[in-house]
Amino acid sequence: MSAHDHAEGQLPHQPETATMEGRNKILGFWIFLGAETVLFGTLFSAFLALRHNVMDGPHASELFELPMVFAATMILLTSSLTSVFAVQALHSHKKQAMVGWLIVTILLGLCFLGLEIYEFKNYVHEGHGFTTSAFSSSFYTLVGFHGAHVAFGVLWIGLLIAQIYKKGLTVVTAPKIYVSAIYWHFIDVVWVFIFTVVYLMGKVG
Amino acid sequence: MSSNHSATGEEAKRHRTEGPKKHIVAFVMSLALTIIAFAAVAAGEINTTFTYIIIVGMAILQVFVQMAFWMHMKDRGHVFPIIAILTGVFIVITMVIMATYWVWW
Amino acid sequence: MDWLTTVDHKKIGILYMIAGLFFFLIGGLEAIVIRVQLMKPMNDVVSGDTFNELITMHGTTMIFLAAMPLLFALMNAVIPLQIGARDVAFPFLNSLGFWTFFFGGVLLNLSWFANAVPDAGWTSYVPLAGPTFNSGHGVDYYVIGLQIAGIGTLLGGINFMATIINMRAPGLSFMRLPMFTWTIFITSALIVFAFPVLTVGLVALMFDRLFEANFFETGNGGSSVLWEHIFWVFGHPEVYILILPAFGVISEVVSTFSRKRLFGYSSMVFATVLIAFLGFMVWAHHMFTTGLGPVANGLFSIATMLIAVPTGVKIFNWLFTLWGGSIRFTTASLFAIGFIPTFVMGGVTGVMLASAPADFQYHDSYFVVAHFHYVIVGGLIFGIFSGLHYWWPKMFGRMLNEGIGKITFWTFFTGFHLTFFVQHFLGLLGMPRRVFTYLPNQGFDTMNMISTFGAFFMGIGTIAFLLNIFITWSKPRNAAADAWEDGRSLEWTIPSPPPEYNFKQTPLVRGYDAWWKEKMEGKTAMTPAEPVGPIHMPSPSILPLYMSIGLFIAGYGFMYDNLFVGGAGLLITFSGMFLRSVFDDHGFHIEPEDQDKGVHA
Amino acid sequence: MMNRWHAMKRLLPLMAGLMLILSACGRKDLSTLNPQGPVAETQYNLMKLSIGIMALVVVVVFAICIYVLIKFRRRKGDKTIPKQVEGNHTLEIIWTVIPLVLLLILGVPTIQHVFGLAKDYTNDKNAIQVKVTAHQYWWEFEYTDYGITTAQELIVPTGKKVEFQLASADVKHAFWIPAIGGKMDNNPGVNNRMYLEFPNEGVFRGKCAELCGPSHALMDFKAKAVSPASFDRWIAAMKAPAVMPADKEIADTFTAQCLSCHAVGEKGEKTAPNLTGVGGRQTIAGILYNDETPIEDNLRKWINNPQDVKSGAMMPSAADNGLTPEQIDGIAKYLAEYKLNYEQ
Ligand code: HEA
Ligand code: HEA
Ligand SMILES: [Cu+2]
Repeated sequence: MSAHDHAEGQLPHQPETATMEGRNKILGFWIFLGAETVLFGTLFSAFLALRHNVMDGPHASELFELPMVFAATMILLTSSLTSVFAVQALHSHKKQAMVGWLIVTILLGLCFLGLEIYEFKNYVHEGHGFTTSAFSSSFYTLVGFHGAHVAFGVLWIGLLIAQIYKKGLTVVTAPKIYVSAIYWHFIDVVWVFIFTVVYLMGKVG
Repeated sequence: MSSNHSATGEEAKRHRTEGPKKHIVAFVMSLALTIIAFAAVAAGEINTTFTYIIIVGMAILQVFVQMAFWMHMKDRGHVFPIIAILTGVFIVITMVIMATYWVWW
Repeated sequence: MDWLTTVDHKKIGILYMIAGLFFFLIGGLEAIVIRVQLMKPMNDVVSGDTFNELITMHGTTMIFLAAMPLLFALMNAVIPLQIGARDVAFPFLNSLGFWTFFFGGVLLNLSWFANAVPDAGWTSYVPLAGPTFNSGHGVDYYVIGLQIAGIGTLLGGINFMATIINMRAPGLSFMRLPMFTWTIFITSALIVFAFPVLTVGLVALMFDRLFEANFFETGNGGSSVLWEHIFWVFGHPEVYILILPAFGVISEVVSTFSRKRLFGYSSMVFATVLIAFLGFMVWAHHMFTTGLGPVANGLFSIATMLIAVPTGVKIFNWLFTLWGGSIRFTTASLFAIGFIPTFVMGGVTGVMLASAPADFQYHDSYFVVAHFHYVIVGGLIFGIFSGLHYWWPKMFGRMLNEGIGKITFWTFFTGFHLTFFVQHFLGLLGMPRRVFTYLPNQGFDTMNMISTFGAFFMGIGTIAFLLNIFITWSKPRNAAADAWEDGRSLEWTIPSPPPEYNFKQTPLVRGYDAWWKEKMEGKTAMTPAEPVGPIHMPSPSILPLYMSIGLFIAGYGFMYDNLFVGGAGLLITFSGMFLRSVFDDHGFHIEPEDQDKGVHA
Repeated sequence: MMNRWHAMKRLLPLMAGLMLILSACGRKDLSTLNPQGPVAETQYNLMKLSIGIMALVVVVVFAICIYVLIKFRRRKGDKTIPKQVEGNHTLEIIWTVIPLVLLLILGVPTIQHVFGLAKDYTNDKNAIQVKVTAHQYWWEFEYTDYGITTAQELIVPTGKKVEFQLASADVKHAFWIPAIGGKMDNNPGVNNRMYLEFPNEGVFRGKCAELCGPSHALMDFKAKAVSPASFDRWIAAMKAPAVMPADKEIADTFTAQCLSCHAVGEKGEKTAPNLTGVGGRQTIAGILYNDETPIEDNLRKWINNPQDVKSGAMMPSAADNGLTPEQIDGIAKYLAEYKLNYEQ
């Protein structure tokens, strides 16, 4: 396993699956995403069960500001596209381009987080605090879990960028990049449902 | 497990030259689906059940698009990922039914 | 020190076993106290509060900290060997999984010393477990302890799924996998898909308790029924997580000791998958009296009953494996053979419970207690005992003493039936479960006495098992590779205990029952699938222990509202993750000339 | 083979006999095996059917098991290798289809009774409507059509459907009268409902069947079925003005200390059990039997320190209430004599 000595040109064209470790990592990660599906599914179920119980707080249809959420959705979608570009760069062994796309991805992720925090602040202001009602608790838990995933993704990809600089693109680092990209898409997919189930359906009533 | 990483040179070439085109198409499709859903709600005139169907339908379509293209699930060697996700989805569906029907009966 | 840093699946298996047995003794001791309290009417050995703490800790400890780790012990000790692998897919995660489970369990049990013990039953129904009616720290221990232990379990599940998919020896296709490996594969899948549900439930309960959220606070729009759903969506698959590996053990043991191929292998595989699948659609049979209405009750009744069919397929396949065989009665096979009728008795009472209108009578009575101890103790614990006796030589290189083993079996077996058979009738005569005492003259007295008496017998059986371990420990390590002589799968082709790298050369598998097939063709070893060469091994690491201690500290911090300590704990864990990510593990190689050194050490 | 079946034939009646003996025992007012009403009867029939099916399954499995173990044990030194059988399709079909048929036999009545027992009599004029509110360790019964409330002892007329609304004032409980019918949960937040019928007069034991705290084991109640005429008299007696202690001082103490939570007749509050006619009940606090110990002793014991009887009970002790021994005696005597005369 002398991965470090590989010149970039000698990397196999899909370096992420070149080693047993790499293949294990990707498979294991997919299984983990299966578990995450159920995790978010449960949070969604809890939210669906409780979403009409607003007590004294505002109702979803009064609360949500769709345009801002729509903007956040667009940002996250775009970041998913940039992360897929990073993987393409990985496959053609263009280290610089890959790092570039990854940086764009985490910047977009940060924008998304910023918007979300701003949004939460507004809601709290309007009397929709974490402890207001069952609706509010389940709302913040679901959306907050997603936000925490985004934040974790940003940190993780950031760390990977640093590793790429230090260690180069190798059969050890490639699976990590690939897996983080899948993670990022997964978060995006979850958001599609949050946007639909929490915000759009909330607005409809 | 036979792994297909030892692809022929030809395949490798095809892969390497594969441009960003299909991903941009997927992106545009995702955008369109989001906007349709958004518009259905913003319009606010359609009846509620119908709106629900539209927006949930758009979300499901979009997930297919993203999983297939961006998460490479349409590529070879993704049998177990597909099983993993589908099993998860199956359980989620039972739970959502539970949450919508049986928590408040 | 070696043991704290090991990433070797065989050693981790042993760690799981020691921890699991330890918690089994604790849970068993709690059971004994429960039984002593219930020995006679209006007894006052313990108070109502203490009793509720005892049953909660007994149920929780037994299920999460004894039964599951003992299964993980078998899985770790055996699966890589059965599939001809040098290790699991993620050795590091394997070790992390063990340590998180262990510290979660320790945290839960420290509640006894903090004098704040969870007391709302192992099901922790709200609002009894919620902040309004349970303001002490007791349930916090439950929530946080299980959360941490649950991470370990989930990691284990992912690891074994990936291992079985990716690490099989050449030629070992899915339909050639030994039955135990199959059941572990399906069990791991159940873990992967069921544990996240528990995670969310526990998070929600934790938020309610620590941060004043309102998931289950009925006064603020929360729903107590939601908790029941979440708990049982997890909880029912959990019982199959427990029993499927036992099914696997029984399949191996029955087949080995009757010298016969497992009858109906492919239908066994199919039945396993079907049980797991149906297992996700029956959870509401624990909630027939919650008031979900006749439609839900009817649906869930029928779905539940259907599970009897694939399970029956298994039972009859075992019986017909024995049929026409040449059955040898070792301790392992006695436990396996004792399992079959006992589990059937537990299974059929399950089907009785599945009939919703009748369950209105059975529910929360001792009938249910009898049902689940029949399937859990008579099923799962028998299976674990069977597996431990069977694979003991493989794990430790020594045989357990058969004489003491038989004493273990007969005392445990009789004690078991004495304890739990009468409980069916207690339930039918109107005795609710989870009662710390009962009034005299209700017709409960004699049967409770018998039940308590039986529990002591089980205690003696357990002690006999421990004695067996201690007595044989001083014996030389001389078990043969194929210790029972009739071994059928790959683990019996390598020395007992196996060398660090398991297989010097990865074996080539040419059919189902790989080793048996070679033996029948007169071979004395497997055909290798690769030349002798240097073997790559992962390096040991202290990080799993370090990260788990971090979670442990964090748990304590959050529980006692000390965000500083909580944050520090999380920081420890994250720093461990950081180090793991940044410093690549290049492992080391064992060169061919060193491969025979230290074997059988 | 033949004589094994003989052995089986001898075993079967033995087992049946065992069942009979066991089902014969059990208290008439408590056991589910001794049903005293149509609901429990239905459930009992279903139980019998399922026990029959299960006994059949168990017997078959045991028989094969015993046969195999005797016939196919390994003799000493036996080195032969048995034939390695892969499977057998006919057999596999048999043990898939037969269980399915057995389940069908159980499944049909199950579905039938699931819907049958869920019948709603809320709007039935002839049914008695009772709202059952479970509290930590005691039961409140409110007769919504009559505007009266009692506690711990449910009084119902024979021959009528009784429709229960099940509610909880705190945690989850479950309402269960084994001899009359199965249980149903009292969920906080949402109400459940179920109906029962009491064809025979008598007092039946009721239990809480859901863990509700340290004294869950002691949360018993009684269901007393009386003739319709007696029931009407009981309703009238409950509506009559409260009987207060004759002694003025005791009456004042009782009003000040007890009626701040309890009620008698039209007086008092609803946060603790209604005491109207408490002297006529079978038990104090649901578990102190007045036919075993004199009722006054039971009352004194309870008033003195409820925690000794039911730990976690909400009622303050006599010391906390500032009651002197004389006052306790006076109140106990008054309550012991407070009977409603409705059974003739
Ligand atoms: C290892 C654990 C385990 C296993 C394997 C099972 C197996 C089954 N369980 Fe059990 N169960 C528990 C553990 C387990 N259970 C626990 C812990 C609880 C209580 C939790 C609590 O409240 O604390 C519980 C409670 C429980 C209830 C809720 C009772 C109540 O609270 O009111 C029900 C109801 O349907 C039920 C049903 C079943 C059924 C139908 C099976 C089936 O899988 C059984 C299938 C097997 C057979 C049927 C035998 C073999 C088959 C044949 C020989 C074929 C022919 C048979 C027929 C035609 C019948 N179980
Ligand atoms: C894997 C699961 C498992 C196992 C193995 C057991 C094993 C046993 N259980 Fe358990 N039980 C549960 C899971 C399990 N149980 C669950 C989930 C509940 C429900 C809890 C709830 O209601 O919330 C329950 C409830 C429960 C009750 C009902 C309590 C109630 O409702 O009030 C009873 C009562 O008899 C009981 C008894 C026993 C007994 C006698 C054993 C015996 O088999 C134990 C045998 C083992 C021993 C006897 C060990 C002896 C060890 C020694 C003697 C060594 C001495 C000690 C040291 C040196 C430290 N259990
Ligand atoms: Cu279940």
